[in-house]
Order: sequence, then C-alpha cells, then structure tokens
Amino acid sequence: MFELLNSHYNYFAVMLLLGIGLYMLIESKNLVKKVIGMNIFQTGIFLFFITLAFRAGGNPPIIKEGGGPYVSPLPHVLILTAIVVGVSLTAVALALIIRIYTEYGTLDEDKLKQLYYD
Amino acid sequence: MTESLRPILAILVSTVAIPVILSLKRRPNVREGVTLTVAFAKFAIIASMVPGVLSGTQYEFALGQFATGIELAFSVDPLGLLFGLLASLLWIVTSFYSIGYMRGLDEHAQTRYFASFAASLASAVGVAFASNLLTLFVCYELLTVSTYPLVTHDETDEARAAGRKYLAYTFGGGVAVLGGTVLVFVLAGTTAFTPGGLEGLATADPTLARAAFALLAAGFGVKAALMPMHSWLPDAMVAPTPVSGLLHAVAVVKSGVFGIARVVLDVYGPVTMEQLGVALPLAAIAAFTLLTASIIALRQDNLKRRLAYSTISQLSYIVLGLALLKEDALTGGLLHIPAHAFMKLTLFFCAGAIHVETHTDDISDMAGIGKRMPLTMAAFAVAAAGMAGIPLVAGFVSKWYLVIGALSLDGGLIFAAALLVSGVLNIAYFWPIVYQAYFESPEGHDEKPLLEGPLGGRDEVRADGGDGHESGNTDDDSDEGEVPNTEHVDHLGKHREDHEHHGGPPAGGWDDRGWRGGESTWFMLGPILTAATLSLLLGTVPYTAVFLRIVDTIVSNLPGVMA
Amino acid sequence: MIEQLPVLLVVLPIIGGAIPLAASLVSDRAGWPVATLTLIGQAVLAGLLAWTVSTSGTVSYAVGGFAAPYGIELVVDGLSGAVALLVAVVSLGVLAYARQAGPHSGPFYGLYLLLVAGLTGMTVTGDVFNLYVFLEITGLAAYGLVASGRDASAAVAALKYLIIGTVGASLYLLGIGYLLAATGTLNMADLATKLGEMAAYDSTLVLTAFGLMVGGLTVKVALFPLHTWQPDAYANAPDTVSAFISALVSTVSAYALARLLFSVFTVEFLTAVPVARWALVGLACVSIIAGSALAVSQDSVQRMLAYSSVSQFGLVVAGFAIATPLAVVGATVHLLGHAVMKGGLFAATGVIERETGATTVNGYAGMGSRVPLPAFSFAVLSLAMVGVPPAVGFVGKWYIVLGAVNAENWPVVAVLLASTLLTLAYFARLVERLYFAEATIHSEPDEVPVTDGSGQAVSFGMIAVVVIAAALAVALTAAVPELQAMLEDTLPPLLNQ
Amino acid sequence: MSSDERTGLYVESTIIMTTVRVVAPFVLTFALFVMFHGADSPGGGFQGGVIAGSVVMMLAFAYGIDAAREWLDVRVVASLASGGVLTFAAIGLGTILLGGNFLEYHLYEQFISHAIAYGIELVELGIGGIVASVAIGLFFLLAAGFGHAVDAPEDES
Amino acid sequence: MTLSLIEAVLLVFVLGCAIGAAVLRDVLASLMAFAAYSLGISIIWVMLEAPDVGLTEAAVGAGIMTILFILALANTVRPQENGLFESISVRTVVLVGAFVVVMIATVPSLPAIGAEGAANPVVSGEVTQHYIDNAYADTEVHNAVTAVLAAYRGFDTLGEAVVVFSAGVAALTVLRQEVFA
Repeated sequence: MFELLNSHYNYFAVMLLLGIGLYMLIESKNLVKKVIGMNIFQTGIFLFFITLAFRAGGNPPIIKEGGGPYVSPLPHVLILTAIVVGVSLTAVALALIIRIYTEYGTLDEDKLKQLYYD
Repeated sequence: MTESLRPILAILVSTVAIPVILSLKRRPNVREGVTLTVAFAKFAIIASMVPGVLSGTQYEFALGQFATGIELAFSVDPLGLLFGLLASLLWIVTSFYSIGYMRGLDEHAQTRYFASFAASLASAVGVAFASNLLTLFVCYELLTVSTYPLVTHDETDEARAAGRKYLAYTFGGGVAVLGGTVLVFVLAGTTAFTPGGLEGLATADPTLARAAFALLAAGFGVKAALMPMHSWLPDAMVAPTPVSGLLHAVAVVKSGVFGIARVVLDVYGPVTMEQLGVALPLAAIAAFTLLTASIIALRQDNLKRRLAYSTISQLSYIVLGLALLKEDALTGGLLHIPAHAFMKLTLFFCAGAIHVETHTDDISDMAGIGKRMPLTMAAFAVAAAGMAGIPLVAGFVSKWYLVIGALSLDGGLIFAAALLVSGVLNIAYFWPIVYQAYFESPEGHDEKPLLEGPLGGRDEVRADGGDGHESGNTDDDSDEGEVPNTEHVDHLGKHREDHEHHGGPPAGGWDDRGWRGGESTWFMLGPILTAATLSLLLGTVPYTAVFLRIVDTIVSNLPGVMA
Repeated sequence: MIEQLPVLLVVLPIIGGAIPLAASLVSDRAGWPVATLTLIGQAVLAGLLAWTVSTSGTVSYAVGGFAAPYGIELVVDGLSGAVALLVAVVSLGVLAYARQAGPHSGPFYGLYLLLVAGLTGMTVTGDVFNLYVFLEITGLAAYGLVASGRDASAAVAALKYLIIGTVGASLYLLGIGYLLAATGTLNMADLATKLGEMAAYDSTLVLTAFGLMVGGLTVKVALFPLHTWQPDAYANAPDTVSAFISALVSTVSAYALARLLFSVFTVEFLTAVPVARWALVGLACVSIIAGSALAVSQDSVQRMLAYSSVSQFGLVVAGFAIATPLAVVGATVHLLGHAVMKGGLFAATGVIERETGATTVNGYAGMGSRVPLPAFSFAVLSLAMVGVPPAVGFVGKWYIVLGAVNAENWPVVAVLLASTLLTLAYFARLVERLYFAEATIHSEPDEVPVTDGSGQAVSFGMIAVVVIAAALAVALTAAVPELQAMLEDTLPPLLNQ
Repeated sequence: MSSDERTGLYVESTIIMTTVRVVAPFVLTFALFVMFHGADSPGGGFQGGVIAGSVVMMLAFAYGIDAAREWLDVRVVASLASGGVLTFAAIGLGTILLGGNFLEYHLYEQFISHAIAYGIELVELGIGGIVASVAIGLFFLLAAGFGHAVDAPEDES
Repeated sequence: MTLSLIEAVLLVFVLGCAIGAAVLRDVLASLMAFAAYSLGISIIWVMLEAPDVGLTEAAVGAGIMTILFILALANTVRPQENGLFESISVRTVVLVGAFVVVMIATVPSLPAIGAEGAANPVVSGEVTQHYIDNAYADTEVHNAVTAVLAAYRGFDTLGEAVVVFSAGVAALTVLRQEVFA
C-alpha cells in the first residue's frame, strides 16, 4: 500500500480532490460555495492529466537542441483549454448567482427551493 | 396478380374526403352530400373488383418498402374483398342513418363526427386490403385512432372514461400485435400474407412461433372482444348509435376478427396451426366467450348493452369457426362476418330509432312499443330471429355451416353443443323484447316480469328500469360496476335536461303510428329496412348475394384445409 | 469546396455568432437577420454535406493539414451527416418561431448561433477531446439561453443545469484522461484500433474510461436518474429556447454517446464486456419506465414533455446499446424523429400558452376548438410520439424492437413494447382534454398572468413551425430507406458485421 | 444608482492611484510580451490576454469602476471580442481560399516568410483580444449586477 | 519517481486548502482558501514541468477567478454565520466516500508517476513523440505546447476561444444586458 502511495501519490490526491469537490457540490447550501466546489472538482481532473504528462527527469516541452527528454505537451494543451472552459463556466455561474440573488434575495439553496416552488 | 390503382383508390377516396368534410363545417347539407358521394364511390370501386376477384384476379398496389420489414402494400384477395365490400356497403346505409340520427338529436360536433367516420372507413378498408401483417397493423392502429373521437363523441365523463378504456385496451392489443408481427418477421423473414401460411413459420422454433401466435391472437382478440378482453365494448356503447352500429358491430370488431382470420389462414395456415397445437386453445376461448357473453346478455336491461354482449357472443362464433380449421366451419365462420354485420346493424339501428323517437333505452320501458314503431320492431324481429339462427335469415346459413363443421371434427361435439346452447340463449334474450313490443302494453307489463320463465330463469330482474345494479349484482360481470347508471348515460341526458323520466312510454301510452312509416323519418327507416332486407337476402339466396361465393373462393383457395 | 464542408459547417455559425455582439452596437434588431442568413447558409451546407455522404461515402477532414492522430480529424459519416442536417434545419425552423416569440436581444442570437456551432462541432468531430470542447460550448450556450427569459426561476433552473451539466462534462473529461493513460491518443479511429491492441477491453483503465465517459454523457442526455436538471430547464426557459434545446441538445449528446460506443469503444468492446452493454441497456430501460411514470404525474404540460424526453431517450440509448445493425438504424431514426416531434410539441405549447394562457394539463381542456391548428398539430405529434404508424415514431420503435428480438433479449423487448402504452398513458389524457372536455379557461389571454413577457401575439411563422413539425413527424417515414442506406454504407464495421 | 456606492468597493487613495499609473504601462507591455513570446517560452494569447485584462481591473480599483467604464468605450470591448473570433476564423478560412485545409498556416508562405510562426502569433493575438475583452466585460458586468435591464429595448414586441 | 518532501508538503497544503474551502462557513473565508488552493496547485504544475499550465492557473485561478468571485460576493449579501465551520453531513460523506473508494481502486492500474516507455503511453506514445520530434520543423516555434495548441490542435483552440466568447455573451444574456457596460 505504501509502495503504491509512493509511486501514485498524485492520483490519490486527485481522487480526494474529486471527493471534496463533489461533497461541496452536494452539501454546500450556499450557491457560491457550490461553484467553488465545482472548481475544485475540475482542478482535480487537471491534476490527473498533468501527472500523466510527467516523466521522471523530463524538461518542459520547449524544444531546443539537446534539451530532452521532455514531458508530454499534449495533456498540457488539453488542460490549458480545460482551465479556460472552467473559468468561463465559473463566470456564467457567478452571473447567474448575481441574478438569482437580485431576484430572490438569498443564496441559500434550501430557502431558494421554497421560493422557487411557490 | 394485377397491378391496379383500385385498392389504394378505395382507401384514398374517403381519406381525401376528410379535409373536405372538415372545411364544410358551416354547410351541413353539402357536407353530408360529400359523405354520401364518397360512400357510393367507395362501394362502387370495391364492387367493381368483385368479378375479377371471383375469377381469380388479385389486384395489387404497393406503396413501397419503407424500411426493413416495413413494406406498405395493398392487395385485394377474396378475404379482403369480403371485409372491404361489407364495410363499404354498410357505410352507405349507415351514412343515411347517421344523417337522420344526428339531425334528429341535433347533436354537437357533427363535422368532427362525419370526418372521423370517413377516416375510420379509410382505415377499415386499409385493414381489409392490407397485403401483409405490417400494413394490416398500421391500418389497425389508425382505425383505433380514428374511431376514438367517435367513442368519446359525447364529451361527458362517461364518454371520456369509455374512450380512455377503449384506447387502453386497443392500444394494448396493438402492442401485442406489434410484438407478434416483429416475431413473425424475424422468424419467417416476411410478413406478406400467403394462403396456407408462411413457410418460415412452419420450420421456426415452435416456442417462438407459439408465442407470436399468442401475441397476435391476443392483440386482435381485444378488438374481436374475446373474453377476458371484451369489457371495452359494452362501455363503448355510450357512443351515438350509428357509431355503435357500424363500428362496434361491423368495422372495429370485425377488424379484430378479420385480423385473426388473416393470422389463421394466411400467416400460420391450418397445417402449421395444427402442428403447433394453437387452434384448440383459441377454439376453447371462443366457445367460452360465446356462452358466457350470451348469459350476461340476458341480464342487460339497457338495449344497447344487451346488443353489445350479443355482439361479443356472435364474434366468437366467427373465431370458433376459424379455430376449428374445418372446411365447413371456416365457411360458416367467414360467412358469419357479413351475416352478423347485417343483422346486428339492423338491431342497432332499431335501438337508435327508438332512442331518437321516444328516448327510450331500457328494454323494460318498451312494452307495447310495437304500436308506436311497428316497422322498426318488425325489422328488429327479423334480425333477432336471424341471430338465433332461424331459417330464412342470414344467421341460419352461417350457423348451419358452423355446426356441421364442428360435428365433423373429432371431439367437436362439445363445440357444436356450445353453438346450439348459445342459439337457444339468443332466443331467450331477443324474443321477450319482440314479444312485449307487440303483445303487451305499458300498463300490463309490470305484471309479467321481463325474463320470467324457464328460458331466462332470473326472476330478480325487475322491469321497472331500476334493476340490475340494486338487485342483481351477485353474479354481475365485474366491469359493470365501473360505469354506474349505464342504462341512463347514453348521451341523451346531456342534451335533454328536461327529459327526466329517461324514456319509456308517455303518460297516455304509446301512440299508434301505423305501418306507413309515420313512426320516424325515412332517413332512419330506410337504412333499417335495407339492412333487414340484406340479412333476409343473405339468408335466402346466399350465392346471389355474392358473399357466400366469396367465402367459397377463400376456402377453396386455401391449401391444407381438412374437409 | 465540397471537401471543406465539415469545417465550414462549424466555422460558419461561429462567425455568425460573433457578429450580433458587435452589430448590437449599431442596431438592436440586427440579431435575427444575421442568425437567419447564417442558418440558411448552414442548412444549405449541411444539405450538401449529407448529399455528399450519401452519394460518395464518409468524408474525413484533417484540420490544419495535420494527419490524424496528430491533428484533429473531422469525420462525417451517415450518422453524423444526418444529425448535422437535423441541427441546421431544426435551428432554422426554431428561428422562424423566435422572430415573434423572442427574446430579441443581439446577444441572444449570438448565443443561439454559438449553440448551433457547438452542436455541429460535436457532430462532426472525430476526436474525443475536441468533442469535450464543443460539449462545453454547447453547454455554456445552453445555460445562457435557458436564463435568457424574464422569469426569475429561469436563472435557478439554468444554474442547476450548469452545475449538473459541468459535473457530467467533467466526468467525461476524466474518462478521456483514462483513455489517454491507456493509449496515449485522442483520435477516435486511432483509439478504436489501439483499445483492442494496447489495452485489453476488460482492463481497469478501459472500463473506468467507459464508465466515466458514458456516465458523463448520460447526464447530458438526461437519462434517469441523472435527468434532474432537465425538466426545470425545459419548463422555465422561454418557449423558443425550450423548443430548441429539447429538440437538439439531448439529441446531439445521445449522438455523441453513440459515436463513443461505435467509433471509440466499438461493438467488439460491447461483445467482449457484456456487463457494459447490460448496464447501459438496464439504465435505458429504467429510464423508459421511470420517465413515463414521472411524466404521467405531472400537471404542467411542459414538465410532462420534459419527462417524456427522459423516457424517449431511454428508447434511443437502448437501441444503440443493443447495437445490432437494425437497432442502430432504429435508434437513429428515433433520435432524429424525436427531435422533430419534441421540438414541435414544445413550440405548440408555446403557441397555445400565448393564445389561451393554458399551461397545465387541466388548462388544456377544450382548447381543441379555441386553437384548432396548434391543437391538432399537438395531437398529431402526440400520436406520432406514441408510435402510431405510419408516423416516424413508429418506424424507430419498429427497428429497435426488431433489433432486440434479433438479439433475443426478451425483457428488453417487453419494455420496448410497453413503452408504447406508457407513452400513451401521458399523451392520451392530454389529447382527450384538448378535444373532449369542457374548457376550464375562458378568459382572454390578456387576463392571464404573463409569464414570458416577450409579447403574447402569435405570428404566422410560429404556427407554421408547429404545423410543419407535425407534417414532418409523418413525412419523415418516407426518408427512412434513404437514411438506412446511408448508415449501412458508412458505418461498415458496425452495420455489416 | 452607481454600482460603486452600492457595493462599497471603491475607496479613493492617492498612493494606489499613483502606483497604478506607473505600473499599468509595464503590465500592459508584459502582457503583450507573454502573448507574443508564447512561441518560444511559456505563455501565449490566453495568459497574455488575462494579464492585459487585469490592467483595466487595476485601473478600476484605483479610479473606481465607473471611471474605468467611461474611460474604456464599450464599443472597444465588444469589437475586440467579436474581432478576435473573426480574426481567428479569417486566418483559418484564408488557407481554405488558398486551396488548403482550415488553419493550414504554411500556405501563407507565398506572401511572407516564416508564415507559420506569424500565423500562430496572429492567432495568439486574436485569442488575447478575446480573453482580455471578455475578462474586462465580465468584470464590468458582474460589478454592475443585475437589474439595469428592466427597460431594455428588447421587450417591445 | 518517489514522493519528495516538498511535493508532499504541497499536496498536503493543497488538500488542506480544499478541505478548508469546503468546511469554512464564511463564504469569503472559503474563497480565500480557494485562492490559496489555486496558488498551491499552480506551483504543483510548475513542479510537474508544466510552466504554461502553471502560469495560466496563477493568472486565472488565483487572479481573475478570485476577482470575479469577489465581485459576485460584493453584489450579494454575505450571510452572517455563527461558528467557524460547517457541520459535516455524514450521509454525504459516506456517499462521496464510496465514489472516492471506487475511484481509488482504479489508481493501481494507472502508470506510476514519471513512468515512461510502454508503461506510460502518454509520455512515450507515438503522438507525443511526433509532437516533440516535429514541432519545430512543422511550426517554427520552440514551445511544443504552443505548437500543439495553435497548430496541431488549432481547432481545439478555436473552440477554446469560442468558449471564452460564449461565456461573455452568456453572461450578457443572463444579466439581460445588450453590451458590456
């Protein structure tokens, strides 16, 4: 088990981050905290990709003469895109939250449910 | 096989009429004119194919292959012609009657009514001319949809409940048919009707083949009102009487029977049926239904409900005839399709005429009504006699063949006995109506309970119009209770709020209207007498009336029939 | 130029989507004309593309000239060609509806076109990560469109949609991570070969990837029990948006699921790992039944329609998961047919609400005579959805059932057949009320509380959309043989196995 | 109602104003450097765009959001965003017109040497424009909150 | 590669911040924990030789995202809460725990961190190899990330740009504005 932890530590962190994010998405009553949870969930996945790209003793993939070995640039590109997607989603979510607050006067999920189903 | 436009034309002619009828909402006379024109045209097209079909021509029209297994094609073979000719002939009669009936009652939504009627006929002829199981299914479903507005026509709670029940039962049956069709297609690789059965089915996995047969029989059995899937039919009697007459004695229920006939004759074929051993269970169900329904019919005081149970019983004659797989039984069963149609239509028309003229729906209120409506009741008597199998009327010929066929089967004695007992029961539930109409008077009838005596055997049925539910719920059919006060719900209550006594003779007894047709309009009397005459014709000169010739052609073309 | 069609199909709506924002500085009514022009072009291109595919087979396109698997490949076969055409035509149709129904702002039409771009991108791409990017464009645009209505509840529904949708998309992304870990590639065709060779089908990595990606997409498809975002979103969005997203968003997600099954994991995977197939079929069957049960218990017509989608997509996914050639054709037919029918139904509810104020099942009583044309179309579409032949709803079901029978999967056959009755259960009561009940709403629409706010008048275009949808629901049956031929020609590894 | 009053974000401070005035040009330069130098070192249009956007945010913190909003014309923001997307698309479509595939940069070699590198830079610039303007736009939007659109012109039908 | 002390500290820090963001009752405090989390993560990216990602995460996660969050909080009212931490829901913990356990069960099948060769097709697969070998020749840029981003996977990047643009337009639509004002 320790062996596994030693060689796969980042992946354990990934799964824990996914768990924390999911917990916040389900359990946080405040909508802003839900969005924070969403971001933690996503960064967990980013960590998964970047860890995959890593190779022991590798350099950043800026190609020079005799610069190798390099880590894989592919997951980096994917995650750059995914980060952008994440911030875009967050921005829209926050805009929605501002509107919800202006219209209902609360960000509490339970209170909102009552108002919403009236 | 002859490529011909005539099959599709017969279907399209009433389809095209639908938008025309809908657009003539404000001009009822033109609208009815269109209906009649189309009805005649449709009959003419179909009748024009009779000589050809009798001489062995098969008219064909294929719409094309729409997908794997979905081939829409129509062809006119003798069996299809039998049903198509019947439906289109009776549409003419019914159209006249509808005009009299709907106007007589000043009904609402008449445009929708006539449009739905045209759609129903298009689908019914589609069912008749379908040349494979899938096309048959398509038209069968469309028939359900297009008759639904007719069943729910009254827009009362009872009508909606009946409509819901109708949809649930018939679509449930449709699903079973679909399942069976898929299985047949997978097993045999085709669903095209072949006299004597599909080859692929004979060699297929017997369990699957039996399952497919069970699904198909059950699915078509819903519309054929085989027990225990019959209970939508009495409830659907809430519809206007012409609807009950044509659709629930002719087109809808007969499409179910017709479906079973197609399955038995052209999908499985007698030989495969025999091998699979599925014929006997079907025959047993039919025999059970025809006896039970007759007994229940005895107990109905509402005339239309009694006719409905009579229908259930008579349809099973046909199914029984098909299931026995004997030449004579098949002839009898198939001939009973038109025979029953003519007779039952007469009976329904009579019930409707009584309803329109006197607002009477209950048999117990009809004592002495022969004075008020002599011609109507005479027609009623003729048709009732035919139902019971009295010679000279259509029912005799078909039942004769049926009994002969049953007797020629090993162990068929029990089926023959069931047929004969049912015939006796028929007399038991029709004769009192005729008897009290002519030989009793409103004042006197209370002293002589309706069904007293050895034939009916039930003295708890009182004749005061309030029987049935209060006194007779001990062995009532279970679905009776679902629709309370059925005897009074017939769509009359809504339009005649002042009509408090629910029919029955006026205070001074029935008027005497004589025998010259003063009892009603000729729009109604004409169709009644026509239908009665047709049943007499079929009973006296069956060959000249074409139908027996068609039936003979069907049976003689069928390989594997045991003489 | 023909060979450039796949990429043009994506870039055109992107360009169109970028214009209204700038144009709104000049005129505040520029959105609609720009969107219309763009989508007419889009429909022409999509039609050309579908025609090309049906005549000369699969079109594949290397963006930037970089060959797959190094660059991104766009692949248009019969399946994606049909879906791309559907997207173009339906979005153009809904636009005719939107002209009067609104919303009218410039950004709305920008977003509308971006949603078209996202959907088209998801359809034509041959790369699993590229699919994720377009999935998110679709998502972002859909969240924004749902919230574009005046109702406050629309924002709540949109946020719920956003959160659940993001979790779904993220799971899909994580699944890509597992696939990448197993094979090191992202191209679908390359993955399909490498999955058999480099990683065994039943290895943990592949199974996890399958579970995560399929799970993520079923959130977007809204299968039970992951459907919870969907009724709120459909019911609270403006009519235009309800009609649009109900017709297309789940549809394209279901397409993506099919693409994943057939082009990435392949039928061999489903055969090698039966548990994966049965899990998917089981989920679909549960969805069929639960969706119908929930639909029956709804009072609001739009929510009922939304739950109906849960059930109908169960049918589609079941067809794809059974994965016999016939079942796949059936699922595709039902996928396309459902889009037309459901979009038409939502458009009809919009028209009926504007004309009469009726939104609930009971409120629909007696509307058959007050709004004859929309009500009749509604009835036709309902019956088509039930699967009354010869409507397209029947054809799809027929094929799927045939496929299930061929696979000798009797419980599924039973569920599929029962789905007809389940669908009937919720549509029949509505049709019955439309025509055979006393009206409960007699007031003129002005007296009814305005919920959408973008005007109550009904234009010719709106009614035309509803009627055309109803006509298509029947007429599309005639196109089925063509579609079947197209699928059989271009999905060879699957359909000619 | 000014959003500043409502949110209480803005406190005028000479020190901050002066600092920002001095720092802003450098940050903007750095942003452009990151944007263009992404080819050879970490960075690119996206990161550069974010940094460029942050310049406006700094100005807003220093001088107040309303002042920043007046200083920066909304038309610039919208055109930059739309323009970025259109630039990107145009570069791609240009190669199609030259007979190649979408985004096949090397086809521009006939007009300019090192066309690939320049093409990539141009794309990065487009992205930078989009990101910066959207970041600024979102900043203004979220700061303004909801409720100013009650009498927006869109609902007149 | 084995776990070094600094990596261990970073991971613990990041996880601690994430848990803090989850359990801190006050939204602003939770947000601050999240900002710290983002910074920590961006350092991890750099440690994993992904400077592009690290720069982006720093600019976005710790920078612009935090600003947007603060703006959102400024436009809403921060509820005055009692107590520092939220109470933990056991039911949800069990539910989420089950998910985490299932996911952790898949960890052994993943390549070890830093592995190469056949064990890790991401690093040594033909696609990555092709990029590293040909990026400069194909695109004349040294940074392979930029080469892949703008050239090989340029279509993704177009999508990415559209995502950002969509977010802007979606926010306009959500807040029912015509222009960014």
